Amino acid sequence: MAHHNQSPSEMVKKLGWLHKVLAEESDTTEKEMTDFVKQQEIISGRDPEISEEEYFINMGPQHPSTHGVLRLMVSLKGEIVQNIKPHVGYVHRGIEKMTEKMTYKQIIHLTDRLDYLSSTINNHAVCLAVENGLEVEIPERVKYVRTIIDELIRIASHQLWWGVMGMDLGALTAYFYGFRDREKVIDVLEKNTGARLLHSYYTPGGLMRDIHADFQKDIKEYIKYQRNLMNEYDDLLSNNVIFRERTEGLGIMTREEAIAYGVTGPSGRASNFACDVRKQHPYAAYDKADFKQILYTGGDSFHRYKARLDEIKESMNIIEQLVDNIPEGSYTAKMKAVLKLPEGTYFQRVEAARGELGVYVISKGDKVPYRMKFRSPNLSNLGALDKLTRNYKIADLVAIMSSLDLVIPDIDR
Amino acid sequence: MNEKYIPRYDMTGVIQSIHEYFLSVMPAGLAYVTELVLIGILFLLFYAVVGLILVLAERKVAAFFQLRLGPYRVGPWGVFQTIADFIKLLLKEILEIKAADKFLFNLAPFIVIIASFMAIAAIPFGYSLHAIDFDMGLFYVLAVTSVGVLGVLLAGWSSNNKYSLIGAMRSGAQIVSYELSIGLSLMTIVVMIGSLQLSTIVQSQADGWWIFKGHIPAVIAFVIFLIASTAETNRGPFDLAEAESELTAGFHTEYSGIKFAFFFLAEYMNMFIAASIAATVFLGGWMPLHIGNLEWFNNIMDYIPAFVWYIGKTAFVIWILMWFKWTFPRLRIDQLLTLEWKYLLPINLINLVLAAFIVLMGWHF
Amino acid sequence: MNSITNYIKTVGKALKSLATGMGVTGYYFTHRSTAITEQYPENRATLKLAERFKGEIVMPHNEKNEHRCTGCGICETACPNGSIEIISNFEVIDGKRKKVIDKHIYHLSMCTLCGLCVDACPSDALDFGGDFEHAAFNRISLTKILNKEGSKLTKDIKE
Amino acid sequence: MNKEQLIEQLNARIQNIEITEAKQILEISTAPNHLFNIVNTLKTDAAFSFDYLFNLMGVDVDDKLGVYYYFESTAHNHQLLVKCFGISRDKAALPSLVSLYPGVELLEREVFEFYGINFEGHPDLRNLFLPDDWNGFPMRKDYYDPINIVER
Repeated sequence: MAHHNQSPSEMVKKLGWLHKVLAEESDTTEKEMTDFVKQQEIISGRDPEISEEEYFINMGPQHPSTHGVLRLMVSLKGEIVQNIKPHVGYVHRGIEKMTEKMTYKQIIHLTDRLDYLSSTINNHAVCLAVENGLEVEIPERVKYVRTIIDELIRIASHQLWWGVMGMDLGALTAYFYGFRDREKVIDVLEKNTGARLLHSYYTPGGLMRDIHADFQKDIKEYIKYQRNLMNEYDDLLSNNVIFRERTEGLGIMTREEAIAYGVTGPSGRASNFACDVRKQHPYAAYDKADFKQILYTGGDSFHRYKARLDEIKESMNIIEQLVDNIPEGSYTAKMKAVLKLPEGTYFQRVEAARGELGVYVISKGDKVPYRMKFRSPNLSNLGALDKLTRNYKIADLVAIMSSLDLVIPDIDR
Repeated sequence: MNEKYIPRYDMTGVIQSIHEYFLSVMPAGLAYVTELVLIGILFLLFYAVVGLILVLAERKVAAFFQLRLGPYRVGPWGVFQTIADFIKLLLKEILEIKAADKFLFNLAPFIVIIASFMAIAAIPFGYSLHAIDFDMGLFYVLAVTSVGVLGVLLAGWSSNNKYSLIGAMRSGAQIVSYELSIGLSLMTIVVMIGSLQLSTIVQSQADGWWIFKGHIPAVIAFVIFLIASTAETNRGPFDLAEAESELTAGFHTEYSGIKFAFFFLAEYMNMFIAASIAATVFLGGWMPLHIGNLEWFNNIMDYIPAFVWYIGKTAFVIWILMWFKWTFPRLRIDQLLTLEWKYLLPINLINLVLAAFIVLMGWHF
Repeated sequence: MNSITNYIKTVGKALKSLATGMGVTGYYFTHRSTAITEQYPENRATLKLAERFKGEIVMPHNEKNEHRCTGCGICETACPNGSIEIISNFEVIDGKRKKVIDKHIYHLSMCTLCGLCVDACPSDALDFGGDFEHAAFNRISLTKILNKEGSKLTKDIKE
Repeated sequence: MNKEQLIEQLNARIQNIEITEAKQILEISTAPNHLFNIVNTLKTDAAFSFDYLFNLMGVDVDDKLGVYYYFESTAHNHQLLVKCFGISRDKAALPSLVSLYPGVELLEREVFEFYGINFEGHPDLRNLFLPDDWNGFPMRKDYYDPINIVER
């Protein structure tokens, strides 16, 4: 596409319409009007070469269903999606560049802000990568607590997604029910970590502080509460005929496609891609718990939905197995004040709520990493969106995007 | 049919005396004009009040379904919330879209609101308490309410916004198909009554509402009418024209201030009209609830004024429509049409035949 | 015939699923005690914050207006955002020249509440406070001086 | 398949690579002109079947621009790191892997804008996160921007 080589500022200079708009309101002549419309079309990415029936709309950066500042340039024919070009970067903060100036302990708080809905899992990835490099043995207690908190965050994240998925499909009530239950998990976490969203609870070698005295009791109460409500989720959405019609058989992704596009997490597992890092490359205390990898063969929006709901149940299973067996001991390993990773490349993959999160560190032996890279699950999932939504209606685009559960700050980093 | 049922609170005398008073102080022509203006003002007031109440009710009902309290700050229990909202909308800047078709853009909200306004004229609020009693009242209401979609189409087209256009086109397809279901489901009852006059329809239910004495066809017709009227009024789960998560606000994306308020108000008034039709045709209009020969019960029911019965029934139907909206996900446009053409229409036709058969055999009361 | 029964079954199933959904919402409509709204500014009196809640960084002072900050600057280096600045003086106490903080400046506007300063402090001088209502009309009021006017270093800190 | 067998297989089937064994993962490095064929073999050869590219990461190590490719085989559950450095810093270019792994389209765009590595054969190579008129390649070690980067 030719216009992509044109920078926006160049385009504005060329036609100068912005100055006109900003200047005093003059009588609009017909020519100015057509110029204006033409300009709109150029900005919205319309190619003069394409057929008359096809047109572009911009979904986002402010759009209710993009959940943040994602912009999709959607090419439509009637209501049928022809192709999608994602535009990202509106909240790019350069976290990878910032890490090159920060010590490993300081990096933790940045990772909170990647996928903010699974913040402790991001913390966990960095901690494990650093611990790998330093070859420290961390106490069993830390492993257990980290696993439990990660699963709690996963439940919270999936509950938010559940509500939002309902909202995207027009069932606003589901949104409130999802948030009601999420609040309970967040309360448990807040009591323990002191924060509701951005926890910064892990530190290389252990935890910031020991678990709260009520931690186990609260969790058991919460799980008892939540188990009763899973039926309600099914009644309200999963079994609803309209919901089924809107999701079943739409946006089908085969296993091969999922692997080729690197679609991981529940979205990938709904396509029968066994990509659960917790199972494939166990870390923390996941090898101590007996759980199954949720796999579906459908690969459509509904199975991605189902996979997430089942994951909530599976997470509760994991927590239940571990919560009573948290071993006594120190909440942190003996760590040096200044952490220096030996020279080399290290990486750690963890299962974040939306897929495989990877932390890749190249160290030159300094107290700061030479290069740090976060493998964002959402960026890979976004890459598959164009493929999934072709020839579906614009309403399906919303449903499919919702079933992929994108979090934009994680894409932008 | 039975002889006319006259409720305990008969408004005919009052209206008659007002009419006579006007005739006594001015010439007949002027008296009629004055009465028309008075009724117009009365309806405008009614319109505004119902609009405000319904918006508040929607917010409260939605909140109750969603584990919330709803508006709570403006006045006790937030009862003045919508008035505050309305003032805000009045004060808001009316945005002009440069690339819009200005005339149609400004015209659209009026078409929408006038369509709903015209429909109220024929609605019987009580015994002889209606502005005009056409002998084809039901047909008139159906015809007038479907003019509203013209406003929606114009709004979407003239905004020069792609989201609006998609919304408007959806709305067009939706209303054209759901008109059928509304008409046919009402026809099921009309077959039993034998009249399109709304006052006759109400009178025919003196000995029992059609939903009870119309057997199964009436119940099926009622359910279909509820579904179709939800679609007709562009409300969830059929709110595709404004589908918030897909089209941001659909056909009224570019409207602001009072023009947006017109669309907003018209949506609620359309809902009110749809609910009134349902109440009039299926639930006995202003007729009190009577149970067979239970004299004492019937007497108590008769004490409640007809107008209250009417509003109560309408409110009940509106509540059901709200319940729909706050429970279900939205349909997709092709599913919406599938629902109409593959499910509602065939069921409706069979239902109509069934009703006709019942009438033929004289099985209805 | 089979297709007709299927048709009726589909309709029946659909209606049943819709009724179930309406049952759920209907239940909450009629059970008002399940409402989860919190009337925030009014419920300040009953608002319960978690004891570990990370609202802001504070420097606890005891009743004699003494704090525990030696002005070593470890928190300043530990902070990833540069939200702590320490201005210290040298004073002569008991014939020894000692470092004493003049101002412990904390920029709340830059703080991410990661807790590294609290964790790093060797003399436990810093802690998390529960205040979360930080809204202000100008940014200057978000810059706080943590040590109180005229406060001193407590005696029970080992150098 | 364990590491030793993988090394054996790599030696037997693929030329022009250098195998180094690191702590976590087997690493091979190769030159840009061999990269596409090597990755193609790695993906299609049943002995390797590295069908899942789980990370692609641009690097600027020792004054050389390059890309690290992390592969995993979902069939054999083994992993491999392929390092490939461009020939020169000014005109760094690598073959695009989009035809083999469609999911790397966005990832290669990211590397392109941050490191200025040109991916030959990429269908739509332009900036992903940064504005179109951004000058310079921010993740390069010699990038200097006094306005947007605050040094402490």
